[in-house]
Amino acid sequence: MSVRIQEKDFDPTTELEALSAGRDDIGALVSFTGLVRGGDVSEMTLEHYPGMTEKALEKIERQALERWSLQGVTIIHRVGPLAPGARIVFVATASRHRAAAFEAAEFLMDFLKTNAPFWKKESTADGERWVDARETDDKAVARWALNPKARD
Amino acid sequence: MSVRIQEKDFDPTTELEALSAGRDDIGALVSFTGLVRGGDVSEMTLEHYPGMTEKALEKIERQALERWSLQGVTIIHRVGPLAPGARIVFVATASRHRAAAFEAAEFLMDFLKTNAPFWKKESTADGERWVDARETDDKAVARWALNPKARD
Amino acid sequence: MKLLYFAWLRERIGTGSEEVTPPEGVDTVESLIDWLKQKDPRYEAAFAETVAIRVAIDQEQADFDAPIAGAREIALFPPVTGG
Amino acid sequence: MKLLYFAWLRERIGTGSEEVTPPEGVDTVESLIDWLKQKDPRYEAAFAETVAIRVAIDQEQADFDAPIAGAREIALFPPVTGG
Repeated sequence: MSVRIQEKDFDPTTELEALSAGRDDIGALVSFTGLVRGGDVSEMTLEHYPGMTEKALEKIERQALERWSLQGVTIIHRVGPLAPGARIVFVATASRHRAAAFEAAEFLMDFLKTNAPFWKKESTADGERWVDARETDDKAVARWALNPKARD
Repeated sequence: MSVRIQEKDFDPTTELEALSAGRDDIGALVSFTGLVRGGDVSEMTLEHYPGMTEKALEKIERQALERWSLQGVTIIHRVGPLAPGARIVFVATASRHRAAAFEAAEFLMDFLKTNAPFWKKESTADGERWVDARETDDKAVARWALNPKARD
Repeated sequence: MKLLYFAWLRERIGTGSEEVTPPEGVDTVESLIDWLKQKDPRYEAAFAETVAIRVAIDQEQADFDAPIAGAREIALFPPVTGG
Repeated sequence: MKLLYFAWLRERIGTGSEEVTPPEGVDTVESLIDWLKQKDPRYEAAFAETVAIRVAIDQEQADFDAPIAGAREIALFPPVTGG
Protein backbone atom coordinates (compact mmCIF):
# COMPACT_ATOMS: atom_id res chain seq x y z
CA MET A 1 0.00 0.00 0.00
CA SER A 2 1.32 3.42 -0.87
CA VAL A 3 -0.25 5.18 2.16
CA ARG A 4 1.49 4.72 5.50
CA ILE A 5 1.03 6.14 9.00
CA GLN A 6 3.99 5.34 11.19
CA GLU A 7 5.99 6.48 14.20
CA LYS A 8 9.35 5.61 12.70
CA ASP A 9 11.37 7.70 10.29
CA PHE A 10 11.57 6.99 6.54
CA ASP A 11 14.24 7.37 3.88
CA PRO A 12 13.43 9.54 0.83
CA THR A 13 15.83 7.69 -1.50
CA THR A 14 14.32 4.31 -0.57
CA GLU A 15 10.81 5.63 -1.18
CA LEU A 16 11.73 7.23 -4.53
CA GLU A 17 13.49 4.08 -5.71
CA ALA A 18 10.49 1.95 -4.70
CA LEU A 19 8.29 4.07 -6.98
CA SER A 20 10.48 3.48 -10.03
CA ALA A 21 11.76 -0.04 -9.26
CA GLY A 22 11.57 -2.53 -12.12
CA ARG A 23 10.24 -0.10 -14.72
CA ASP A 24 11.76 2.36 -17.17
CA ASP A 25 8.74 4.45 -18.22
CA ILE A 26 9.11 7.04 -15.44
CA GLY A 27 10.87 10.26 -16.35
CA ALA A 28 9.97 12.39 -13.33
CA LEU A 29 9.90 11.84 -9.57
CA VAL A 30 8.79 14.71 -7.35
CA SER A 31 8.97 14.54 -3.57
CA PHE A 32 7.82 16.77 -0.77
CA THR A 33 9.33 16.30 2.68
CA GLY A 34 7.89 18.25 5.59
CA LEU A 35 10.19 18.94 8.54
CA VAL A 36 9.39 20.01 12.09
CA ARG A 37 10.40 23.67 12.51
CA GLY A 38 12.09 24.70 15.72
CA GLY A 39 12.25 28.26 17.00
CA ASP A 40 10.54 28.20 20.41
CA VAL A 41 9.24 24.67 19.75
CA SER A 42 11.19 21.95 21.58
CA GLU A 43 8.97 19.06 20.48
CA MET A 44 6.01 18.44 18.20
CA THR A 45 3.48 15.67 18.87
CA LEU A 46 1.23 14.33 16.12
CA GLU A 47 -2.15 12.86 17.00
CA HIS A 48 -4.37 11.22 14.39
CA TYR A 49 -7.62 9.32 13.94
CA PRO A 50 -6.65 5.71 13.20
CA GLY A 51 -8.84 4.23 10.53
CA MET A 52 -10.17 7.50 9.17
CA THR A 53 -6.64 8.76 8.48
CA GLU A 54 -5.87 5.89 6.11
CA LYS A 55 -9.25 6.26 4.39
CA ALA A 56 -8.77 10.01 3.94
CA LEU A 57 -5.26 9.62 2.51
CA GLU A 58 -6.33 6.83 0.17
CA LYS A 59 -9.17 9.02 -1.09
CA ILE A 60 -6.76 11.91 -1.73
CA GLU A 61 -4.43 9.52 -3.54
CA ARG A 62 -7.31 8.22 -5.70
CA GLN A 63 -8.27 11.77 -6.65
CA ALA A 64 -4.71 12.49 -7.77
CA LEU A 65 -4.57 9.29 -9.83
CA GLU A 66 -7.84 10.21 -11.54
CA ARG A 67 -6.71 13.75 -12.27
CA TRP A 68 -3.16 13.21 -13.52
CA SER A 69 -1.35 10.55 -15.49
CA LEU A 70 0.81 9.06 -12.73
CA GLN A 71 2.77 5.83 -12.49
CA GLY A 72 2.77 5.89 -8.71
CA VAL A 73 2.13 7.85 -5.51
CA THR A 74 3.54 7.49 -2.00
CA ILE A 75 2.17 9.20 1.10
CA ILE A 76 3.84 8.74 4.50
CA HIS A 77 2.85 10.61 7.66
CA ARG A 78 4.56 10.16 10.98
CA VAL A 79 2.72 10.30 14.31
CA GLY A 80 3.88 10.60 17.92
CA PRO A 81 6.56 12.92 19.32
CA LEU A 82 9.03 14.51 16.89
CA ALA A 83 12.03 16.77 17.44
CA PRO A 84 12.75 19.98 15.48
CA GLY A 85 14.35 19.11 12.14
CA ALA A 86 12.69 15.68 12.02
CA ARG A 87 10.87 14.50 8.90
CA ILE A 88 7.14 14.54 9.54
CA VAL A 89 5.46 13.94 6.17
CA PHE A 90 6.48 12.69 2.73
CA VAL A 91 4.63 12.77 -0.56
CA ALA A 92 6.12 11.47 -3.80
CA THR A 93 4.75 11.21 -7.33
CA ALA A 94 6.03 9.39 -10.42
CA SER A 95 5.12 10.33 -13.98
CA ARG A 96 6.46 10.35 -17.53
CA HIS A 97 6.80 14.15 -17.51
CA ARG A 98 7.54 16.67 -14.82
CA ALA A 99 4.45 18.91 -14.97
CA ALA A 100 2.07 16.13 -13.88
CA ALA A 101 4.44 14.98 -11.13
CA PHE A 102 4.84 18.52 -9.74
CA GLU A 103 1.15 19.38 -9.86
CA ALA A 104 0.01 16.10 -8.34
CA ALA A 105 2.51 16.40 -5.46
CA GLU A 106 1.26 19.90 -4.64
CA PHE A 107 -2.34 18.73 -4.88
CA LEU A 108 -1.65 15.82 -2.51
CA MET A 109 -0.04 18.10 0.06
CA ASP A 110 -2.80 20.71 -0.17
CA PHE A 111 -5.50 18.08 0.39
CA LEU A 112 -3.54 16.25 3.08
CA LYS A 113 -3.17 19.53 5.01
CA THR A 114 -6.91 20.25 4.98
CA ASN A 115 -8.59 16.81 4.77
CA ALA A 116 -6.54 14.25 6.69
CA PRO A 117 -7.28 13.94 10.43
CA PHE A 118 -3.95 14.86 12.01
CA TRP A 119 -3.43 17.37 14.81
CA LYS A 120 -0.17 18.96 15.90
CA LYS A 121 0.69 19.93 19.45
CA GLU A 122 3.79 22.02 20.12
CA SER A 123 5.81 21.91 23.31
CA THR A 124 7.54 25.16 24.25
CA ALA A 125 9.23 26.57 27.35
CA ASP A 126 5.84 28.16 28.19
CA GLY A 127 3.95 24.87 27.94
CA GLU A 128 2.01 23.05 25.28
CA ARG A 129 -0.25 24.45 22.58
CA TRP A 130 -2.33 22.96 19.79
CA VAL A 131 -1.43 24.34 16.37
CA ASP A 132 -4.20 26.39 14.71
CA ALA A 133 -5.38 25.55 11.21
CA ARG A 134 -3.97 28.00 8.65
CA GLU A 135 -6.27 29.98 6.41
CA THR A 136 -3.67 29.83 3.64
CA ASP A 137 -4.11 26.03 3.58
CA ASP A 138 -7.83 26.46 2.84
CA LYS A 139 -6.97 28.87 0.04
CA ALA A 140 -4.36 26.46 -1.34
CA VAL A 141 -6.87 23.64 -1.57
CA ALA A 142 -9.59 25.85 -3.09
CA ARG A 143 -7.51 26.70 -6.16
CA TRP A 144 -7.68 23.08 -7.41
CA ALA A 145 -11.42 23.40 -7.94
CA LEU A 146 -11.03 26.62 -9.93
CA ASN A 147 -8.09 25.37 -11.84
CA PRO A 148 -8.77 22.12 -13.72
CA LYS A 149 -5.66 20.32 -14.88
CA ALA A 150 -3.71 22.80 -16.93
CA ARG A 151 -0.78 20.78 -18.16
CA ASP A 152 0.17 17.11 -18.46
CA MET B 1 28.73 24.98 -4.04
CA SER B 2 25.16 23.89 -4.64
CA VAL B 3 25.55 23.36 -8.41
CA ARG B 4 27.30 20.17 -9.51
CA ILE B 5 28.00 18.51 -12.86
CA GLN B 6 29.19 14.95 -12.41
CA GLU B 7 29.38 11.51 -14.03
CA LYS B 8 28.66 9.62 -10.83
CA ASP B 9 25.25 8.96 -9.31
CA PHE B 10 23.88 10.88 -6.31
CA ASP B 11 21.66 10.03 -3.35
CA PRO B 12 18.45 12.07 -2.88
CA THR B 13 18.33 11.55 0.91
CA THR B 14 21.92 12.73 1.32
CA GLU B 15 21.22 15.83 -0.77
CA LEU B 16 17.98 16.67 1.09
CA GLU B 17 19.66 16.21 4.47
CA ALA B 18 22.57 18.44 3.39
CA LEU B 19 20.06 21.23 2.67
CA SER B 20 18.57 21.12 6.16
CA ALA B 21 21.64 20.06 8.18
CA GLY B 22 22.31 22.07 11.32
CA ARG B 23 19.21 24.26 11.11
CA ASP B 24 15.58 24.00 12.21
CA ASP B 25 13.92 26.82 10.26
CA ILE B 26 13.11 24.72 7.19
CA GLY B 27 9.60 23.32 6.96
CA ALA B 28 9.53 22.20 3.34
CA LEU B 29 11.93 20.31 1.08
CA VAL B 30 10.89 19.69 -2.53
CA SER B 31 12.94 17.53 -4.87
CA PHE B 32 12.73 16.71 -8.54
CA THR B 33 14.60 13.67 -9.84
CA GLY B 34 14.74 13.07 -13.58
CA LEU B 35 15.22 9.48 -14.75
CA VAL B 36 16.30 8.12 -18.14
CA ARG B 37 13.24 6.60 -19.84
CA GLY B 38 13.70 3.32 -21.71
CA GLY B 39 11.35 2.08 -24.41
CA ASP B 40 13.48 1.69 -27.53
CA VAL B 41 16.37 3.56 -25.87
CA SER B 42 19.18 1.30 -24.65
CA GLU B 43 21.47 4.11 -23.50
CA MET B 44 21.44 7.89 -23.13
CA THR B 45 24.60 9.99 -23.39
CA LEU B 46 24.77 13.50 -21.96
CA GLU B 47 27.13 16.04 -23.50
CA HIS B 48 27.62 19.49 -22.00
CA TYR B 49 29.64 22.70 -22.34
CA PRO B 50 32.07 22.72 -19.41
CA GLY B 51 32.38 26.19 -17.93
CA MET B 52 29.23 27.60 -19.45
CA THR B 53 27.08 24.87 -17.87
CA GLU B 54 28.13 25.85 -14.34
CA LYS B 55 27.62 29.54 -15.11
CA ALA B 56 24.16 28.91 -16.56
CA LEU B 57 23.03 26.80 -13.59
CA GLU B 58 24.39 29.30 -11.08
CA LYS B 59 22.49 32.07 -12.86
CA ILE B 60 19.26 30.03 -12.74
CA GLU B 61 19.84 29.36 -9.05
CA ARG B 62 20.42 33.09 -8.39
CA GLN B 63 17.16 33.94 -10.14
CA ALA B 64 15.26 31.48 -7.95
CA LEU B 65 16.85 32.85 -4.78
CA GLU B 66 15.86 36.38 -5.80
CA ARG B 67 12.31 35.40 -6.62
CA TRP B 68 11.41 33.16 -3.68
CA SER B 69 12.26 33.05 -0.01
CA LEU B 70 14.48 29.95 0.03
CA GLN B 71 16.90 28.58 2.61
CA GLY B 72 18.78 26.55 0.04
CA VAL B 73 18.91 25.14 -3.48
CA THR B 74 20.72 22.13 -4.93
CA ILE B 75 21.16 21.38 -8.63
CA ILE B 76 22.95 18.23 -9.82
CA HIS B 77 23.20 17.14 -13.45
CA ARG B 78 24.93 13.98 -14.57
CA VAL B 79 26.89 13.72 -17.82
CA GLY B 80 28.25 10.79 -19.82
CA PRO B 81 26.51 7.51 -20.65
CA LEU B 82 23.42 6.55 -18.60
CA ALA B 83 21.21 3.45 -18.65
CA PRO B 84 17.37 3.52 -18.68
CA GLY B 85 16.06 4.05 -15.15
CA ALA B 86 19.21 5.94 -14.09
CA ARG B 87 18.98 9.27 -12.28
CA ILE B 88 20.01 12.05 -14.64
CA VAL B 89 19.13 15.33 -12.91
CA PHE B 90 18.21 16.47 -9.40
CA VAL B 91 16.83 19.76 -8.17
CA ALA B 92 15.95 20.43 -4.54
CA THR B 93 14.65 23.50 -2.73
CA ALA B 94 14.33 24.30 0.97
CA SER B 95 11.91 26.85 2.39
CA ARG B 96 9.81 27.61 5.46
CA HIS B 97 6.60 26.84 3.58
CA ARG B 98 5.70 24.47 0.81
CA ALA B 99 4.38 26.86 -1.87
CA ALA B 100 7.73 28.61 -2.33
CA ALA B 101 9.63 25.30 -2.35
CA PHE B 102 7.31 23.78 -4.97
CA GLU B 103 7.26 26.83 -7.24
CA ALA B 104 11.01 27.37 -7.10
CA ALA B 105 11.73 23.71 -7.92
CA GLU B 106 9.48 23.87 -10.98
CA PHE B 107 11.07 27.16 -12.02
CA LEU B 108 14.57 25.68 -11.70
CA MET B 109 13.65 22.66 -13.83
CA ASP B 110 11.92 24.77 -16.49
CA PHE B 111 14.95 27.05 -16.83
CA LEU B 112 17.45 24.22 -16.66
CA LYS B 113 15.62 22.46 -19.52
CA THR B 114 15.77 25.51 -21.79
CA ASN B 115 18.87 27.46 -20.67
CA ALA B 116 21.57 25.04 -19.55
CA PRO B 117 23.91 23.70 -22.26
CA PHE B 118 23.28 19.95 -22.13
CA TRP B 119 22.51 17.71 -25.10
CA LYS B 120 21.09 14.21 -25.03
CA LYS B 121 21.90 11.48 -27.49
CA GLU B 122 19.88 8.27 -27.47
CA SER B 123 21.20 4.86 -28.54
CA THR B 124 18.61 2.52 -30.03
CA ALA B 125 18.68 -0.73 -32.00
CA ASP B 126 18.47 1.45 -35.16
CA GLY B 127 21.47 3.56 -34.20
CA GLU B 128 22.04 6.84 -32.41
CA ARG B 129 19.94 10.02 -32.50
CA TRP B 130 20.18 13.44 -30.89
CA VAL B 131 17.09 14.34 -28.87
CA ASP B 132 15.10 17.26 -30.29
CA ALA B 133 14.23 20.23 -28.08
CA ARG B 134 10.60 20.12 -26.96
CA GLU B 135 8.27 22.99 -27.72
CA THR B 136 6.44 22.32 -24.42
CA ASP B 137 9.66 23.20 -22.57
CA ASP B 138 9.69 26.64 -24.21
CA LYS B 139 6.07 27.10 -23.18
CA ALA B 140 6.84 25.98 -19.63
CA VAL B 141 9.59 28.54 -19.24
CA ALA B 142 7.52 31.33 -20.79
CA ARG B 143 4.82 31.13 -18.13
CA TRP B 144 7.21 32.40 -15.43
CA ALA B 145 7.42 35.76 -17.16
CA LEU B 146 3.63 36.09 -17.39
CA ASN B 147 3.07 34.79 -13.92
CA PRO B 148 4.95 36.77 -11.28
CA LYS B 149 5.25 35.05 -7.93
CA ALA B 150 1.72 34.16 -6.90
CA ARG B 151 2.21 32.66 -3.49
CA ASP B 152 4.90 32.54 -0.83
CA MET C 1 -23.00 4.64 19.59
CA LYS C 2 -19.32 5.40 20.02
CA LEU C 3 -18.14 9.00 20.30
CA LEU C 4 -14.51 9.92 19.62
CA TYR C 5 -12.76 13.18 20.50
CA PHE C 6 -9.39 14.41 19.27
CA ALA C 7 -6.79 17.09 20.09
CA TRP C 8 -7.92 19.90 22.44
CA LEU C 9 -11.50 18.64 22.33
CA ARG C 10 -10.30 15.34 23.78
CA GLU C 11 -8.33 17.18 26.46
CA ARG C 12 -11.23 19.46 27.45
CA ILE C 13 -13.72 16.60 27.64
CA GLY C 14 -11.21 14.44 29.47
CA THR C 15 -11.57 11.29 27.37
CA GLY C 16 -10.86 10.24 23.79
CA SER C 17 -13.74 7.83 23.48
CA GLU C 18 -17.05 6.95 25.13
CA GLU C 19 -20.19 4.95 24.48
CA VAL C 20 -23.44 6.92 24.61
CA THR C 21 -27.12 6.17 24.01
CA PRO C 22 -28.81 9.44 23.07
CA PRO C 23 -32.54 9.70 23.80
CA GLU C 24 -35.15 9.83 21.07
CA GLY C 25 -35.23 13.22 19.34
CA VAL C 26 -31.44 13.51 19.27
CA ASP C 27 -31.22 12.81 15.55
CA THR C 28 -28.50 15.09 14.13
CA VAL C 29 -24.91 15.94 15.03
CA GLU C 30 -26.12 19.34 16.21
CA SER C 31 -28.73 17.92 18.55
CA LEU C 32 -26.21 15.34 19.78
CA ILE C 33 -23.86 18.15 20.80
CA ASP C 34 -26.71 20.06 22.47
CA TRP C 35 -27.63 16.93 24.41
CA LEU C 36 -23.99 16.44 25.52
CA LYS C 37 -23.75 20.07 26.66
CA GLN C 38 -26.76 19.59 28.94
CA LYS C 39 -25.27 16.45 30.48
CA ASP C 40 -22.09 17.95 31.93
CA PRO C 41 -20.30 21.34 32.14
CA ARG C 42 -17.16 19.77 30.59
CA TYR C 43 -19.06 19.40 27.31
CA GLU C 44 -20.49 22.89 27.70
CA ALA C 45 -16.95 24.29 27.79
CA ALA C 46 -15.57 21.99 25.08
CA PHE C 47 -18.35 22.76 22.60
CA ALA C 48 -18.63 26.48 23.39
CA GLU C 49 -17.40 27.41 19.93
CA THR C 50 -18.84 24.91 17.48
CA VAL C 51 -17.47 26.96 14.56
CA ALA C 52 -14.12 25.42 15.47
CA ILE C 53 -15.46 21.83 15.54
CA ARG C 54 -15.47 19.33 12.67
CA VAL C 55 -17.36 16.04 12.55
CA ALA C 56 -16.97 12.65 10.91
CA ILE C 57 -19.68 9.97 10.90
CA ASP C 58 -18.30 6.47 10.50
CA GLN C 59 -14.98 7.98 9.40
CA GLU C 60 -16.44 10.18 6.66
CA GLN C 61 -16.56 13.98 6.95
CA ALA C 62 -20.09 15.17 7.71
CA ASP C 63 -22.04 18.35 8.48
CA PHE C 64 -23.71 19.41 11.72
CA ASP C 65 -27.17 18.77 10.29
CA ALA C 66 -26.28 15.23 9.17
CA PRO C 67 -28.58 12.52 10.61
CA ILE C 68 -26.92 10.24 13.15
CA ALA C 69 -29.38 7.35 13.01
CA GLY C 70 -27.52 4.08 12.44
CA ALA C 71 -24.09 5.64 12.98
CA ARG C 72 -21.62 3.36 14.75
CA GLU C 73 -18.90 5.97 15.34
CA ILE C 74 -19.11 9.74 15.50
CA ALA C 75 -15.88 11.72 15.82
CA LEU C 76 -15.66 15.37 16.88
CA PHE C 77 -12.44 17.32 16.49
CA PRO C 78 -10.84 20.71 15.73
CA PRO C 79 -9.81 21.63 12.15
CA VAL C 80 -6.98 19.36 11.08
CA THR C 81 -3.34 20.55 11.16
CA GLY C 82 -1.26 17.72 9.69
CA GLY C 83 1.33 17.79 6.96
CA MET D 1 39.52 33.11 -31.51
CA LYS D 2 38.38 29.71 -30.34
CA LEU D 3 35.28 28.12 -31.85
CA LEU D 4 33.43 25.34 -30.02
CA TYR D 5 30.80 23.01 -31.47
CA PHE D 6 28.46 20.68 -29.58
CA ALA D 7 26.12 17.74 -30.23
CA TRP D 8 25.22 17.07 -33.87
CA LEU D 9 26.93 20.28 -34.97
CA ARG D 10 30.20 18.92 -33.57
CA GLU D 11 29.62 15.61 -35.36
CA ARG D 12 28.81 17.21 -38.73
CA ILE D 13 31.80 19.55 -38.60
CA GLY D 14 34.04 16.74 -37.37
CA THR D 15 35.65 18.59 -34.48
CA GLY D 16 34.55 20.03 -31.15
CA SER D 17 37.01 22.90 -31.12
CA GLU D 18 39.24 24.89 -33.44
CA GLU D 19 41.23 28.13 -33.55
CA VAL D 20 40.30 30.54 -36.36
CA THR D 21 41.37 34.02 -37.43
CA PRO D 22 38.49 35.54 -39.39
CA PRO D 23 39.40 38.22 -41.94
CA GLU D 24 38.43 41.86 -41.53
CA GLY D 25 34.70 42.40 -42.19
CA VAL D 26 33.67 39.24 -40.38
CA ASP D 27 32.31 41.12 -37.39
CA THR D 28 29.13 39.33 -36.25
CA VAL D 29 28.16 35.72 -35.47
CA GLU D 30 26.17 35.66 -38.70
CA SER D 31 29.08 36.78 -40.84
CA LEU D 32 31.37 34.35 -39.03
CA ILE D 33 29.05 31.48 -39.99
CA ASP D 34 28.90 32.72 -43.59
CA TRP D 35 32.68 32.85 -43.72
CA LEU D 36 32.95 29.27 -42.33
CA LYS D 37 30.43 28.01 -44.91
CA GLN D 38 32.60 29.36 -47.73
CA LYS D 39 35.70 27.70 -46.32
CA ASP D 40 34.57 24.08 -46.49
CA PRO D 41 31.48 22.05 -47.53
CA ARG D 42 31.35 20.45 -44.05
CA TYR D 43 30.37 23.84 -42.61
CA GLU D 44 27.95 24.39 -45.48
CA ALA D 45 26.11 21.19 -44.45
CA ALA D 46 26.36 21.80 -40.70
CA PHE D 47 25.00 25.34 -40.89
CA ALA D 48 22.37 24.69 -43.56
CA GLU D 49 19.56 25.41 -41.10
CA THR D 50 20.71 28.22 -38.84
CA VAL D 51 17.22 28.40 -37.30
CA ALA D 52 18.29 25.31 -35.33
CA ILE D 53 21.59 26.84 -34.14
CA ARG D 54 22.22 28.68 -30.87
CA VAL D 55 25.29 30.74 -30.00
CA ALA D 56 27.23 31.71 -26.89
CA ILE D 57 29.97 34.31 -26.81
CA ASP D 58 32.43 33.82 -23.96
CA GLN D 59 29.93 31.44 -22.34
CA GLU D 60 26.97 33.84 -22.43
CA GLN D 61 23.98 33.31 -24.72
CA ALA D 62 24.08 35.71 -27.67
CA ASP D 63 22.23 36.53 -30.88
CA PHE D 64 23.32 36.05 -34.49
CA ASP D 65 23.83 39.77 -34.97
CA ALA D 66 26.03 40.07 -31.88
CA PRO D 67 29.49 41.59 -32.55
CA ILE D 68 32.37 39.14 -32.17
CA ALA D 69 35.21 41.65 -31.79
CA GLY D 70 37.24 40.80 -28.69
CA ALA D 71 35.54 37.43 -28.15
CA ARG D 72 37.85 34.71 -26.87
CA GLU D 73 35.43 31.79 -27.27
CA ILE D 74 32.41 31.41 -29.51
CA ALA D 75 30.26 28.29 -29.13
CA LEU D 76 27.72 27.08 -31.69
CA PHE D 77 25.24 24.35 -30.80
CA PRO D 78 21.70 23.00 -31.29
CA PRO D 79 18.88 23.95 -28.86
CA VAL D 80 19.66 22.43 -25.46
CA THR D 81 17.98 19.20 -24.31
CA GLY D 82 19.17 18.58 -20.76
CA GLY D 83 17.16 17.85 -17.64
